Amino acid sequence: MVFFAASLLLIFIGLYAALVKRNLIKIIIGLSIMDTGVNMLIISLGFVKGRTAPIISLKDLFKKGSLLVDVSKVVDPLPQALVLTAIVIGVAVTAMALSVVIRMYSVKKSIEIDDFKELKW
Amino acid sequence: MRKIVAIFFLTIVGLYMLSLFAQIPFGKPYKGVSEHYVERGIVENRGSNLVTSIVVNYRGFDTLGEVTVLFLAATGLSFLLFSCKCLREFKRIRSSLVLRTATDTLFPLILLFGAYIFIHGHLTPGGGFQGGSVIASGVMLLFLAYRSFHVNHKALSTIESLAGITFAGIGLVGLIYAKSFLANSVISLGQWNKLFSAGLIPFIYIAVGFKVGAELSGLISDMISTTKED
Amino acid sequence: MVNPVVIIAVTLIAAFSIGIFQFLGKKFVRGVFWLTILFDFTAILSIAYGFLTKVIKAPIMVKIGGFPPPIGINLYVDQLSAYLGVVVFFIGAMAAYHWINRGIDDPEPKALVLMLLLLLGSTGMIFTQDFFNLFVFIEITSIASYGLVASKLDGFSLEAAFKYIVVGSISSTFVLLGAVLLYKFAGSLNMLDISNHINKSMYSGGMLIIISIMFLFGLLIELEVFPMNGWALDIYQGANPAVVAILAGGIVKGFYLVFVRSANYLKFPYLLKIGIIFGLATYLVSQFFAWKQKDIRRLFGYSSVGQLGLLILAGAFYINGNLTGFAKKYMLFAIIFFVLNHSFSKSTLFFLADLFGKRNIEEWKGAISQNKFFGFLFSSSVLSMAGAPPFLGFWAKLFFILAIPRQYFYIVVLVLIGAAAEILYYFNLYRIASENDGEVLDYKGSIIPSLFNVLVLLGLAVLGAYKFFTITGMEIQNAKFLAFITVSAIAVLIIGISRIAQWILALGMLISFSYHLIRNQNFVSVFNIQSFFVILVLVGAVIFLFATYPLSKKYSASFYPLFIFTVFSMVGISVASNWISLFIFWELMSWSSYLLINQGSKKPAWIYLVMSAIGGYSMLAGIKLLSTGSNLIPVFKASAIAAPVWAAILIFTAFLVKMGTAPLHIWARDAYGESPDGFTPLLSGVLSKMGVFGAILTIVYLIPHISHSNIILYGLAWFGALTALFMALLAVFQEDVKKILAYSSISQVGYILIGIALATSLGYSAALYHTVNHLIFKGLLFVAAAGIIYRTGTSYLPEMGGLIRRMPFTFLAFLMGIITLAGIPPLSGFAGKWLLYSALLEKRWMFILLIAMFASIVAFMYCYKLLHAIFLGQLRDKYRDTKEVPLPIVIIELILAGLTMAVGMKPSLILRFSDKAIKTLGFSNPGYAYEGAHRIVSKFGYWNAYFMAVFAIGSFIIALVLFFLVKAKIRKVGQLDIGYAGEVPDSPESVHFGYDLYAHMRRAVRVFIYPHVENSYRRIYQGLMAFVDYTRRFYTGDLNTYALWVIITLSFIFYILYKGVF
Amino acid sequence: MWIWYKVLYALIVVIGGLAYGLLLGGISRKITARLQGRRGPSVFQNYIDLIKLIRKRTAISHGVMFFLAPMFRLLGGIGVLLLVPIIANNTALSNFSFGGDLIVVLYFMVFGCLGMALGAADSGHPHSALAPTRGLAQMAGYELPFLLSVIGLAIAHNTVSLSNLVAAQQGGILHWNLFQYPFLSIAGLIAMLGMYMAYPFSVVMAPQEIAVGPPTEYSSTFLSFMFTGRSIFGVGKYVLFMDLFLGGATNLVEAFVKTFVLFLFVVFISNVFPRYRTEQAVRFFWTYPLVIGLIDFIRIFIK
Repeated sequence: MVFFAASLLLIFIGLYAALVKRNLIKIIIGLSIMDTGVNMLIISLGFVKGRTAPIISLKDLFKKGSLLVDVSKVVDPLPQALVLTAIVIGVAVTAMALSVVIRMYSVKKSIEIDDFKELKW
Repeated sequence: MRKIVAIFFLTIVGLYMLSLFAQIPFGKPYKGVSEHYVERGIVENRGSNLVTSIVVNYRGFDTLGEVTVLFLAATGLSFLLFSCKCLREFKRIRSSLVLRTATDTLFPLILLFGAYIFIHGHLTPGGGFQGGSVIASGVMLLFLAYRSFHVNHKALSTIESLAGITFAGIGLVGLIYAKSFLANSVISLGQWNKLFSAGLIPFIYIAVGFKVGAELSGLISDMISTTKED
Repeated sequence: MVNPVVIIAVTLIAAFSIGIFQFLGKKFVRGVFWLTILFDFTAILSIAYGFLTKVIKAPIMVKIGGFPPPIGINLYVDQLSAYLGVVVFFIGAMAAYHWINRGIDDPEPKALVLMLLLLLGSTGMIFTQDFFNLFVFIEITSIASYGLVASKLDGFSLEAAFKYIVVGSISSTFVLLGAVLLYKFAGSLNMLDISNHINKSMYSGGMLIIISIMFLFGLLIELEVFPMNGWALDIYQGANPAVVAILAGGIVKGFYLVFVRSANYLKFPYLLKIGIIFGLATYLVSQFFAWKQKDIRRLFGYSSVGQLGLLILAGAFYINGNLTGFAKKYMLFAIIFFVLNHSFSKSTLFFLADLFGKRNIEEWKGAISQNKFFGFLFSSSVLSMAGAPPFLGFWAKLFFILAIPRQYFYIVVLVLIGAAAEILYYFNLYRIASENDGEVLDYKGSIIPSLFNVLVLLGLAVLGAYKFFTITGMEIQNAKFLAFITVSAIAVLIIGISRIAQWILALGMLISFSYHLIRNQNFVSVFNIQSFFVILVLVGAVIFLFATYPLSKKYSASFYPLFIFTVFSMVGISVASNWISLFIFWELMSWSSYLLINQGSKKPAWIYLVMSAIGGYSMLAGIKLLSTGSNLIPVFKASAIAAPVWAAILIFTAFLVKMGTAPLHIWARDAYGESPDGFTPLLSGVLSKMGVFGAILTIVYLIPHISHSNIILYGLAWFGALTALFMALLAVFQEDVKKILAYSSISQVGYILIGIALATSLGYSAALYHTVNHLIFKGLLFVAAAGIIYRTGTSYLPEMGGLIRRMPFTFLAFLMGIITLAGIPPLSGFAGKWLLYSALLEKRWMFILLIAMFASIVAFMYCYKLLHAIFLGQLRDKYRDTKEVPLPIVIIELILAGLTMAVGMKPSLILRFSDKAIKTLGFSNPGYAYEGAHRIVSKFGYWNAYFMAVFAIGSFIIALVLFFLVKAKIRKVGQLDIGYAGEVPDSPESVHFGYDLYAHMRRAVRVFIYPHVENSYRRIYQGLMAFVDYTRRFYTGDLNTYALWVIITLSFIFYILYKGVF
Repeated sequence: MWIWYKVLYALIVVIGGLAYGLLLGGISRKITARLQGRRGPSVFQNYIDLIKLIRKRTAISHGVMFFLAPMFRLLGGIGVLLLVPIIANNTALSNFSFGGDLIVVLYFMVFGCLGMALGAADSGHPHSALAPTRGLAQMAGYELPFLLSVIGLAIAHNTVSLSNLVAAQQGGILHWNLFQYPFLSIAGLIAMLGMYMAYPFSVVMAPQEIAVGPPTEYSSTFLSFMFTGRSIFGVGKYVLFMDLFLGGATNLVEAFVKTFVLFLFVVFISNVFPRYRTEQAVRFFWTYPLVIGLIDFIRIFIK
């Protein structure tokens, strides 16, 4: 439960940064924190107490006499797989955001939001 | 003022989400498709790493998308930062001797480790993405150590493309021979816990490893090249 | 048929391979790009074609990796996704072409890769049936969009891109969380599997609802929903138009499909609520915020956002609105049509905006008047966007309105208000663009993509009409007639090189159409009110078309096609068999006449259009009130329907607008006064009579069924009377010949309205008689005015004078017209007045009678003014060599003047037709009787037209004879030879006194002629504008604020949908 | 055949009307002169003038409309006189009232004015529009109370036929509309003052006094026609008002007396009031007579 709460807290810290911070880089950092929070949340959703990682390198995880794995011994692998994808996507977004900020800096020599309020109304 | 408003509404949203997570049991057994993945994962794939089985096989289409996303990021970055000297008022600083020496020593090992990780993606924790990232971290080390270090963009690009084509091509092979895109059973699945097992998964992961390595290196290179070299 | 996954795979391989091909050169990259696009388009088209021809009967299900659905990912391609895929790739190809043509941003290979992956992402998004996979494709789409939006690398586009990235990240976070939590909830990621796992009762628990809200909320952000759509508008404004075209035209539609489909799979029970709140808010807010927008791209952006809001609303109703049978089908078609219409027209508009280059709409002056072909493309897209018939947008809106259940009438009203607001700002832009200030402006780049889009739009218009008529099951004659109209207009348009050929063809068409109609036994034997108006329209059209011949040289090639369009749509109105077909032809008439007026003067045309839109849409709303659950297309003679009072009032509004009844008259003066001279007679003589026709229909078919009908009728009569009086009074103080006639027209139509409102047989007699008679004399006056303006080059009265010497025939005809207008016996004008007054006496509506009679006294003032200022007094020097007006006009004038004399002598020439028509309205007699051959008797009085004519002419002759007997050797002298204190002014300066003739009267009636109504309209408009200008500052441009609104919206949605926390 | 008799009678009526009208004009001039302490012209001065004008030789024409205007004027006068029954239901003196009812008469009254206005304007005189526009404006003024009383009476008696209106007033002096509907009658009679362009509503005639009005350019025969038309028109209007308010006439003597009373009413009023400006006149007509008339009007409306 505390994992949930902690990850949620991360998410909201990230969101807070996006909502309040005036520096573009800080907003990106906020988004990254948010991503991390989400990823942690996903992982903790897949956790089952007292079970092992979903890597079947030991025979005793199998049901007897077959290659069928005993479900009650392994945590949920799917969230982990999903997180893998989510992480990569987060990286990609961060990279795009950073490159845009680099360009923005070259245009205005500033990375403050107040200098980027031309599009409005 | 903005802070108060933000905190107020974030609290409201947070309370709702907390009320949701209060209803989700933590650490309790799961049900649904994962049972299938766990129970029949080895039977259907022979790969020890069930996460890899899911990532590359059951949900291989996601991974293709994921690769695409990374490719997209690399392309987008180089598109946006093309011949951009946006950060030329920032100079790369000269690195210390310790760093350079360490880099010289570590770089081959890092490469090797990265390759190890993606080659054994179906057996041990890790896989193409992780291995690729490790390789890219080695490249980053080079950038940090040597101010005038350049990567060969043509080569990176070619690797990237070929690896990507390989992945998608493998998918098409599956479509042709097993009537299903990204089907794994085109070649023999091999034996559990062996390097040459899990059908096409290692091949895909090798391709992914190359691709991710090349792309992340390209990302780093593109960003660093916006600064002044000397 | 191609396996859909191949499309994705091939696109991916192509995108990857560009990484290698870029070393071989630009040509290779482009080759790969275009081949891929071509392949994808063909493949997806083949799938769509398969669905269309029913070769593919069930949705295509593609397993990926060989695993059955809940285990593996699968694609699910149904009809809608296939169609949407076609649209996305088509628009994508056009956008890419446009981008390359306009100079694609460097490095080109990367840009093309981004473009390809954008299309790939959206295709995957609409094909996949897995929630997490959906997230991945959404991310592909988004990241590609980030890059493309920033592509211009200037301050605007970067700012927009960064805003998009931040808001997009928040959005994708919620989508991701939602997807994963759905997995946690249902143990699966497959949409169908989850759907099977969910039932609606689960929403009473707290879990599913919050999860669903999170997931759908993420998509709602991408759908640019108010109040969290500031970033979207910034993209529309800041990004490269080519990119915006594909985003607005294709990608967003993908998000929309995904949203609706997800909500459907999730069985989300509050979709309707969400759709109504956010869809409507988005729609209305953006339609109004656009009013004040000066940047053309942001203007289009507001429009796009608004359309999306409408789509969300429609989608919510489709999924969750408990629509039954036909309504559901209508709604589906509404959605499809909306999507197609918006995609093609909006992308065209963005292309064109880019080609022309100017951002500020004020700088668009002359954009379409200078460049004909550009103008054609622009007009088509704008018309389609604003929902003008017969374009697709019109059918979409119609389907939508018909499908909304009646208990949601307020939605109908709000949507129609939004539609009117949309017309207002779109055609404000169109007005500016069609203005012609002589400066030659050119566009840069290729219009091929726009051309393709517009061709598709035109094709879709045909499809839309076809589908509408087949699905609603309306009589096929309507569709055939619509097709006939269009083909005729196009035929006239095609020979646009020569005006004379156009004239001949148009005239030939009208005459042969009339001939065939008269030859038709059905038409002749069943002579009813509709036939009456058909004949009226055709006769008027032929006469007035004939008179346009000398004027035609200065008109553009679209004049005659639009003329034909207007005329035939009026015929369509007259033969309409139900309210919806009446509405369709009504809108056709409004729009085509708008375009005609716009060829004269822009601003009045705009006001005309806005008023027409308000009228037309209120009619649609009224029609909606008439429909019942099972009967969506209300017919005229529905005896059992309990028509609410509001239905009648709303429907009436449309007709009153066209009739120019006060206080809805503000368009009329300038629209009449400044429309092309060749069109004004039709506008006044025939088009305003369509309002009369509609009013008669309403009173005959609706009023008997409603409560308080007497009050409504009496109120209408008051409106008519006050219109008649005040418009006559206003006419007195005009200084422009056409504007006087304009006010006079409205005033006369006010009389007709009184006659209709009486709802007695004598009242109808008066109304119908006056309808025809007004056609004759007002047509005569306008035609003559056209001729005079043609010769003198001015319509300003004080500039004229003494023209009786140069144009004797015109004067004679004009005098006849004026006498008829004034209602002085023995010409035809008096009969209408007499019938009307008798009817009023009969009904004992004394006050209305008083006002009506008094109005005709007031009319004498402007009648005299017209004659005096144009023809009498001293001839101006510059008109010494002016010739008589051209022969065709003289012919028409004399024919019409002859008609007034003939009818004045024998009113039965008209009355025999109106008698027949009135009998079909359910009256046994026309309300008057003949005593002897010519004496007409009503309950109150009598009158012998024939005797009066003979008496007047006889006395006149006697007086003349007497005069000659008494004799006089008449010496003809020059006009300046006057007894002005014995002096003869010999300066060539004429001293014609034609300005402000009624200054004294003005002092007496100042308070009545002060433009109260116009000023209040203006004040309302300006007030709204100021309000809009203030409220649109809501979009502060501040990224933090935008993000904050996202969170506020989320908490709002939580708050209204889930009561578990607070 | 009867129509030819009618025509014959009509000719007699027109000539009689002309004679009577000229006489009234003379009397009017005489009364005015006497009130102003002058001797004034002979009562028969108008006859003399008319004969003089007809006998004058030269005539100048400025154009077609200039030429036709006097015909219009004469026609308008004759028309009104002939459409109003002098003695209702009398074969000879009901004139052509079978041709149309009150509404017809009201509209035909404009015919002459229009002709006059057009002819004047065609003369080319710079200020020719002055009098017609003033006249039309004032017409808009007085027609409102006049129409009020006409409509009120028509509704009250359920007819717009003049003969029937007269018939409805038979049976004693108290049956006259003047006493049945006094307020309507007052409104109508005030309107009549305007219609005769008598003081205080004579602003229309004012331009003639300063030689810019319509008749200024006319002379000789033209002027004689206008003169004739105006006289006949005046008589026609007196007869109309007699029929409307004073119960019509059953014999010629009664008709003479009643019209003469109306005439005296106009003359006396006009000699004691100063002149209104146009807008003042219009405003006056739209206030006092209208409000007064509305009392009866509403009474009839409610009934």
